[in-house]
Amino acid sequence: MENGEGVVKKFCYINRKAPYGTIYALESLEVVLIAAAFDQDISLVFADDGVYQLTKGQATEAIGMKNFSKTYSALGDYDIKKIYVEKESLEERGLSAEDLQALKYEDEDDDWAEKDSLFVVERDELAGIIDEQDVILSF
Amino acid sequence: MENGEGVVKKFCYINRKAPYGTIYALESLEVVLIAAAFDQDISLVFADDGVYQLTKGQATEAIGMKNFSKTYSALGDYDIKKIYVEKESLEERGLSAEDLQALKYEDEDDDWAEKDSLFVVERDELAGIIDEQDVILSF
Amino acid sequence: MKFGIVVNEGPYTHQSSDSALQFVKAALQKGHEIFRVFFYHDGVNNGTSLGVPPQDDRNLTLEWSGLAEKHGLDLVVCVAAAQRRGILDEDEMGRHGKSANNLAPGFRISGLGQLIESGIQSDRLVTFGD
Amino acid sequence: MKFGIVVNEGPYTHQSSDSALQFVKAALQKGHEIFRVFFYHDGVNNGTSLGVPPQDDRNLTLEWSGLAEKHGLDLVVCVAAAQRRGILDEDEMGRHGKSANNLAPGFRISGLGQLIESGIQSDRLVTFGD
Amino acid sequence: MAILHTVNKSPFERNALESCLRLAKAGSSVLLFEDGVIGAMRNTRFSEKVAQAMDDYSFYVLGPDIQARGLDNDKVIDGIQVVDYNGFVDLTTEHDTVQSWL
Amino acid sequence: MAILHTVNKSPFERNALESCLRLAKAGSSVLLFEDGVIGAMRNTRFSEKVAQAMDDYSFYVLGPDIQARGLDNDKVIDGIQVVDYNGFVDLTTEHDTVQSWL
Repeated sequence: MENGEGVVKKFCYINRKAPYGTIYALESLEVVLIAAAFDQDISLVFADDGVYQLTKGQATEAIGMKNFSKTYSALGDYDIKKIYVEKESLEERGLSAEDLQALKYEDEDDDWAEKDSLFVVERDELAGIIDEQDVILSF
Repeated sequence: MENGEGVVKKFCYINRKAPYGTIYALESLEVVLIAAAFDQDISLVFADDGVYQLTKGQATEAIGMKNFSKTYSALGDYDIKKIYVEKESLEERGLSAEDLQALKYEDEDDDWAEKDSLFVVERDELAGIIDEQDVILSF
Repeated sequence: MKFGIVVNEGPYTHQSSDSALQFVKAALQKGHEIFRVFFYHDGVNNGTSLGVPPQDDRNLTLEWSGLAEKHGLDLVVCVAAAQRRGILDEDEMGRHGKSANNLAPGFRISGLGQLIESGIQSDRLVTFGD
Repeated sequence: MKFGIVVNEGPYTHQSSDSALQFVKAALQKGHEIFRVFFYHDGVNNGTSLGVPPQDDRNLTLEWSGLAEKHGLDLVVCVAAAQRRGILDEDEMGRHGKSANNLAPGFRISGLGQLIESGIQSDRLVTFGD
Repeated sequence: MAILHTVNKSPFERNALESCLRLAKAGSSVLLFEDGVIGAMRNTRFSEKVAQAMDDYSFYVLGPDIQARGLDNDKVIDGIQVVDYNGFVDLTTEHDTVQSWL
Repeated sequence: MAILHTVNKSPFERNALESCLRLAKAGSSVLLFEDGVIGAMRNTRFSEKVAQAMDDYSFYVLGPDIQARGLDNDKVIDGIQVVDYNGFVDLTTEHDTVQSWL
């Protein structure tokens, strides 16, 4: 990897926009997939309308746009396993974890057991997670 | 003029964005100046953050952008004399008519007397004005 | 009925070009006439001939060009907005001493008067933007 | 201190390119280093060589190019975002069989890894967008 | 002489829907599309406000944009009519003027 | 380990300032610039909310963006510090991380 001699920083990607209305969700995902190749400590945050990016059952045929929602379920294969969704953002939108895709990863340290990578966290906890980051990219 | 054989429509230009943060205010003004050459019935509406477009004393040197606020005072020369500002939008922002440029036109039917072209109107009246329009362009 | 369409944002970044395209297709299918599609603000970027979207995605400029060819649509890019943003046809390239032009087939560059005319001549003006 | 700068919107439409430019000028004047300016999303449109803004207005692309020349700035345009939006250098033009290229002097096209690297190498990453 | 007002932004993100409901005259119609469809869904922080506004306006929402966002036509607020692009076109012809709250 | 949060949108138009104040940890700083400067002004619908947030955060506002919009440094909420671009740069170096609420 072409990074700075073993430096590991906490990188956080904050997603606050609904998918399809703007390209930010898709182009954020493109950054994250590239970022996975660098040995950094990655967290993803979905808050505000960003929670709609993770909904199940997105169907884009009728709007003529590419459906990229399946890519989220591949994040585990990229070793991205800290995906935080703000609980209050879900609630304000009448959504719950059941409306979202189940995101998993296989834990190589635990005989490749499948584990959850998506965590619904409360506002205060999320604020704490954001506050610990070294580099934050916002979409 | 290249319009449709004497058709006169009510054209309304609604401005809801602050100036400089985005280009919509400037490019709206560019449309209005061209529109003035067509013999149509023109109204301008400033509501929400659009009211900041008309503030006095804009100074853009330090942000490196062109100050286009003086153009509003030239609208009278283009025979644009129905400029409506929503009163409630001003109030919510702690602004009053005194914070805005005084926009005038010279009335050719009244010995070129200088008259106000800016009207601060209440919400309900403004809703009525918008409702009467044939063509609305929104910026 | 006769429609004027206004597209205020560039392709891909906002949904407006997609929405406008779907609307225009539906209107044409219903037998309506599209008097003109006017591209303003960042909408002028829909007229670039240099876009290369991913192969598995739609190509919005090609879709507009194709629709223009098939239905004789008048796709007008605002000259002032286009100059600011680097969309030029051959004429404009020459006038400004630039080394390249990038206006896609089926689009033409013209003035804001074409937008006003669209408002006058069309039965309905429908705007798609951010 | 070493700064990474990210510009997410095109010139003129949003203030972000202006704000980034003013920030970079101030940082340089204070003796800081700009590790890289990365243009993403519509920000890639800052790299067009074909823009012709009104004579009494600033020319943002020229300002970035000038700053790059004077201070050796590394101005990187994201290749994936640029392809979608029609910003191509000569290489990309050839690769995609396009008739023109429009990348302004001082800009180069590269991948998203350059953004991540910017985050790793810089002491501070500052993003300007919509 | 009724206007079709269109709103393409989420009420959580922008003030477009709020401004529309403030300045659209009673008797007008409102079409929610693109990210604006979020405003048509039940059980959100804005549902009640929209439901109340239905006393004054006829509401429509674009189905294709609901489905794209993984939402469900069945969860649209009662009384809001779901249309497709053909319906969008029909709405514009059935009204005299279209105002886009950008 | 404090973060500098930047907000460049008007609180009247977008939810960026609201989200920032919801998710920024107490002790952080907030810089308002571009259209975000509107949130720093006295006597607006949002002034009281911002004034209250000053218990938890240090607020700064970019002067050049205030003047561009015809607003007055004297009308900035008491306790919000007006800075120029040099001050903006200094704020980024004095904090460990910069988070832009886009």
